Amino acid sequence: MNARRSASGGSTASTTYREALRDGLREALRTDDRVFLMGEDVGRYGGCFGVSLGLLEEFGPDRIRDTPLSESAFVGAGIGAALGGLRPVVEIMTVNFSLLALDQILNNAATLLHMSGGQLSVPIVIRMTTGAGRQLAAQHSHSLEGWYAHIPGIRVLTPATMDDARHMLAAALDDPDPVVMFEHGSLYNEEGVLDGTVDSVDLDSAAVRRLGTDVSVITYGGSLPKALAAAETLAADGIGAEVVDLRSLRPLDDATVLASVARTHRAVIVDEAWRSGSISAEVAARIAERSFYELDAPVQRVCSQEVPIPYARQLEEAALPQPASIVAAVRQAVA
Amino acid sequence: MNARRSASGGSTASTTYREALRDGLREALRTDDRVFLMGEDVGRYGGCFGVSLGLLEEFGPDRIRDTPLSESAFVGAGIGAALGGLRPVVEIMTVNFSLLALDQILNNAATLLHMSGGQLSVPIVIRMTTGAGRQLAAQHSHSLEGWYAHIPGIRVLTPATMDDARHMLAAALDDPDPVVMFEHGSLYNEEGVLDGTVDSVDLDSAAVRRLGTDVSVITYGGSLPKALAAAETLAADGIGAEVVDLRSLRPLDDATVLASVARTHRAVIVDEAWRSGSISAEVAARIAERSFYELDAPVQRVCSQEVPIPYARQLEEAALPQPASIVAAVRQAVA
Amino acid sequence: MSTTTRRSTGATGTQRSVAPRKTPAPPTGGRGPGHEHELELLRQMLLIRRFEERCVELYSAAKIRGFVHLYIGEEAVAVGVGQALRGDDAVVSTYREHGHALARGVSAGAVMAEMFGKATGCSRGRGGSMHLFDAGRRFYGGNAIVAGGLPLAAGLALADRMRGTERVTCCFFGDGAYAEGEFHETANLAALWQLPLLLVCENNLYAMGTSLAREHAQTNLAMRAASYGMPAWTVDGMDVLAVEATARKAADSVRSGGGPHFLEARTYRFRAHSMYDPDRYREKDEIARWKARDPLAGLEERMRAEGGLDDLANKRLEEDVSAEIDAAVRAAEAAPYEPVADLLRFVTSPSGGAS
Amino acid sequence: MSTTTRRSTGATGTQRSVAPRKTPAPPTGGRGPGHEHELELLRQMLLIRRFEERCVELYSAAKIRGFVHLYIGEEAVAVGVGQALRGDDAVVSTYREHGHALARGVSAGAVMAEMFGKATGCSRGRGGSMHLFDAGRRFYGGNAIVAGGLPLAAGLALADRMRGTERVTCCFFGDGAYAEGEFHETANLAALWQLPLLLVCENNLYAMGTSLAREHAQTNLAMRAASYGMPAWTVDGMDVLAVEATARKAADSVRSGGGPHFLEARTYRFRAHSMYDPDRYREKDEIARWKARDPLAGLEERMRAEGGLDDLANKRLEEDVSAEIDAAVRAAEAAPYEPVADLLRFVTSPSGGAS
Ligand SMILES: Cc1ncc(C[n+]2csc(CCOP(=O)(O)OP(=O)(O)O)c2C)c(N)n1
Ligand SMILES: Cc1ncc(C[n+]2csc(CCOP(=O)(O)OP(=O)(O)O)c2C)c(N)n1
Ligand SMILES: [Mg+2]
Ligand SMILES: [Mg+2]
Repeated sequence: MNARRSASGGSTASTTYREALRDGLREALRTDDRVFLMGEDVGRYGGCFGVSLGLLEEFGPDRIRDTPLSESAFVGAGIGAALGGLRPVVEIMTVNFSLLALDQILNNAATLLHMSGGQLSVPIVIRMTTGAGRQLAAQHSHSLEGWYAHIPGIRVLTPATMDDARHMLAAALDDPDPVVMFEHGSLYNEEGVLDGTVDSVDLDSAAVRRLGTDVSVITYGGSLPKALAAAETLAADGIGAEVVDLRSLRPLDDATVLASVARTHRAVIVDEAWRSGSISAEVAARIAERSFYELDAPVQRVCSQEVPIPYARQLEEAALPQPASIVAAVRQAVA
Repeated sequence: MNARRSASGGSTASTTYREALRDGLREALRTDDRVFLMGEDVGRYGGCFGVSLGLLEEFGPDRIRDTPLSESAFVGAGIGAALGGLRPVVEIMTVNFSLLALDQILNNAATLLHMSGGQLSVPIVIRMTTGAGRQLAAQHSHSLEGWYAHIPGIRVLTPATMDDARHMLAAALDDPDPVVMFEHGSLYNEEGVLDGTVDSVDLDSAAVRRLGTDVSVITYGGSLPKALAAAETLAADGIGAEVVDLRSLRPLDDATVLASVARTHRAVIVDEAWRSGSISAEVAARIAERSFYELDAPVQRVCSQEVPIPYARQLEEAALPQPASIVAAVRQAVA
Repeated sequence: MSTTTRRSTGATGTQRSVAPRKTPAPPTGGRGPGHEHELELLRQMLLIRRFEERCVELYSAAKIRGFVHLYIGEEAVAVGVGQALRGDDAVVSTYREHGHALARGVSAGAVMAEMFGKATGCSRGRGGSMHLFDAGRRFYGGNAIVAGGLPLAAGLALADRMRGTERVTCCFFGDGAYAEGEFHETANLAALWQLPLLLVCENNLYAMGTSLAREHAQTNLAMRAASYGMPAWTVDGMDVLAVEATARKAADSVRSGGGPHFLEARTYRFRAHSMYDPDRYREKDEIARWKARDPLAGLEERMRAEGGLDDLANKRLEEDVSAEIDAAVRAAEAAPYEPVADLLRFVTSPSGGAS
Repeated sequence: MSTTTRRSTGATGTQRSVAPRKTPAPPTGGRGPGHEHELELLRQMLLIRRFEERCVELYSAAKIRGFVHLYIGEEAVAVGVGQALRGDDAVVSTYREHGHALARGVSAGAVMAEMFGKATGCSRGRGGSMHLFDAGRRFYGGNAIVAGGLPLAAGLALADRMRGTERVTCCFFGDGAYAEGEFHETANLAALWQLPLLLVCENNLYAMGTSLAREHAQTNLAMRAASYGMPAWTVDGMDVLAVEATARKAADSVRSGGGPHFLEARTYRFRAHSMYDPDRYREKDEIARWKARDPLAGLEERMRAEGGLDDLANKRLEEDVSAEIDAAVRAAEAAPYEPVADLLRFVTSPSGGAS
């Protein structure tokens, strides 16, 4: 634990989500020489969102490896390198570009273990930014992590807190199978304090981020701060919202979700993806299937409007879940 | 209508799903010279599943256009040709390869109308084979139509009957926006009789394929025959299963689904995709949200096991929904 | 040129192609008496330059948001190539597209309003800086997926080819885009089908922070393009007259059935990749060397030497451009936002019906 | 060769590359006294041939299902290239891979059992014909997405490069795969990073029903590969000794730090693309011409002429191979199926835990 702390350069100081991710990367690179980081502009540029800034200087261009614009090839090369005994961390700048590598992820990373009858495992970690909210318009605002959560054979993580940003990578690298990590673009500048007592995370479990008795607000990633803000507002009105952070979209820790719903009897799911066919549907379906007799009201979903995300601020704001829309949905659920 | 009949070479004769699709293509090519078919091996080979056999001879290599193995480029070229005033029908051999073109479909076809503020529409039809059941193993057995159904701006069709195979294309070509059609590989050899009184289809609505009072079995595509077979078995036991064929996964005609559930108060959804994050979850969520007080039992889902589809017959059979597993789920729902 | 080829060049192109070379600029004034044509080129380049300088201010003032990629330094490419295109030709662009749009004749007002996110914007506020569209001018945007416009452009060209028109589709893309699979697939398709496509690669030596030699094993892009079986030429992208002359030759050849042509314009962006980029990866020296080849200054000097421009004319030009941009900004400021009630418009066509 | 180049060739490759040419076969018997080596090559090719002929029967008998793609006619490529590889090298293959697997030393029994879908199959029945794996022999399958193995192979080579081993990764792919973006991206990456990768393009002139000239604008594949900045050679894929000699030179060069090499083997499949293909798109004449160049017959003739093979030896070879296949089929028949209870095995690793 001390080693990990020193890697992060002091554990109790306040940090940002970006720095926490970087400290996690640095620790992994320091402690395991099979680990390397590869992606577009991870090196000299410092990462398109600055996550890997400074790592090139510390670890050199072999291990902080800039790639050409070739998402399919460098993600596939990461898969091959994992087969070859390394522990690649591959950064795709954003989920929007990951479609170009999706064939490699689905048809190679996720299936090789099975197709080979258990002979080949693919210990790769693929990181990417996801989400909207910064006026980047239709092609740069996708939330497609739900698609990845549909794929058997991979693990899908959505760190939303400082501690998860700091520690999820180590656990992901310990997984012998492919892990895809989604970092919401609106979180990078978030500030917070690391919990000095935590030095690892359990990737299999969701976390209750706030206790409440009246309703379960279930969310993940970039929507967590919005859900917590909504819970504050509701608290002022005497409505106790329990906020569940899924943390992992695959496997989905429905035990934690269902336990919360069993306490509150009401559920509101918040998901920045387009409503139809999002992971929010899966969560809603599981609650309806497994907690049917616990529910006192229909499950509510607060999702993005089904429109390519527009550039203009007022349109984008209206398209995405907001604390106000979460508050409204909760009020309806508890009405 | 006579014109259409003559194009199909006689309307009341028995036909196959493959021939019905081909007749639909032939009619479109004959009646609109902006229509052309493009894809890998649609010409000289006759289409990888034989759908376009003979069309090259009738319409020539310009309009029955073989492409190199370049899914991204030729799907993107189809989108561009649609912008340029043509009405391309682009065939991707199977959904498994469509991942290579998914960026073009999501980021161009589905968004150009919106990003351009309504200036550009993209009247393209993209056809592809989907599904498992023929021992083709992990990389050739995907059912990813649920992913496409998540995308605003496109229409997603799943013809499952002779009439839909025959007539959906014409309606799809009338749509000024992108349409993606999924043909289940197990249907091509199915035989049946065309309904001579039908010469067009309403793309917006689901169809009740069998009436029943005890339970609504909701399905689409390649699972429809399985659901109907299960309904037969159940009927022998006195259980009346109403079978709803979604036909269109986007938009999802939940009115028809909810109306059926309002009659039967019980729902079983059958979907060949992996359970987590499939379109079955969306259907289940909508029922739970909107028909909550109508339901007498939790919604059941019969989906594929969450495993890359294995080659060996007994394993593949066990991985996919089967009439027996549908029967079992219905029994549980009505218990 | 400051680019060096890491490996010796090998390909010499196809029978139709000319080996990569710098096309010598024709003597100025070739297109009429006086320097009207040069003045127009200068005006267009100046409009782009000043427009983008104003964007920087407006970005700082938070009037413009999102990702904004400046074209400053590369103006000669859009303006030179634009001369070779007709009104009914098509243009497919990238996210670094203000210059392409303005050179295509999209008004500064429509572009500025778009960047303000206003209803009067050329994409009704939906697109922003990266998604400018103008169907009337056959300006097909605005694509923020690197290389994502290439297949689209091939399709536009295919439509023209199948309908037997004489139109050309011009597709701009970068040196970075060239490494994507889409470039390969599109180049092959275009050459195989002999599509009327003009591929203009704006080689500004960097893809974000990655220099040409770290993106491409073979940095002679035109040579490699020629290997697909199409004529491929290199031109000095800092010399608008050279760009115009070469683009004209290429576009004319495309138009007359010569199949796709590849044009590499060697250029440089004077600014960082985007508003967020601290530009840590380029040497100050290198930037200075390229700034010394400023395409506006180059043309201006030449015109002055030839007596085609004097202080007064130059001042008038600056004032005209400035007035045009002022008006654009004022109009954008004053324009309404799209009502939030219209959020779900333009997802499907009115006559369509899917959601 | 019956291929013709539609356009004149332009590229001559990089400084390290040799211009595309047919490497002359070395004199036979160069690898020892007698013809032991040739006999071994013949045995391997015969094993593949007879194995696949048996597969056809078993497919008709519904013992084998799914998609099956035969390698008959192309045996010299797998066997020749196989000679150039060491035990700790890696091989990445396609869905037309029986030959690659057998030449790599995966036993006929393990491959046959896999095609029967049995628990003793080399992929425990999960993969079938298109997904043969053997981790011990570093045989990484078996990829049914055309060009899907190329990036993977680059990654295996990258791992070796980063760890400083002397291993080579050999990736087989077809002329059709060459048109996919993955080929472009991988070729560039490999050349840029100087990866120890041997790219073996099995140019059998067709991608399913699409002939080379309808897939590629420039049909000289080696020339175009050279333009990425790597040595690129063409070899007669019907001559196993020529393939061996050229592959050996290439693999040795890769191994000694020469970066990626591209090898185009001109070959032909004697059968249809798959079991479902009625083969409407090829002329009977063309097929006959290529069958006249049967790689097995070619080697056999040569050995006979040199006194390295007689009827008796040939008969013994046939009998040995036949016995091996009989045993494989018997074992496959007798082997158990995987229990359905194990359906969810191998989705994640036992020590992992995701689902
Ligand atoms: C497919 C994809 N990958 C990555 C990005 C992020 N990105 C935006 S611009 C850019 C560099 C592109 O370089 P180049 O093509 O040379 O164009 P330039 O910016 O130099 O004009 C990158 C990596 C993207 N938008 N799309
Ligand atoms: C990405 C992708 N597109 C299409 C297919 C269908 N398909 C399978 S093999 C094949 C032809 C491939 O040709 P080539 O690469 O030359 O290999 P060959 O079959 O000739 O050995 C096609 C189109 C596929 N498997 N994957
Ligand atoms: Mg660039
Ligand atoms: Mg081939």
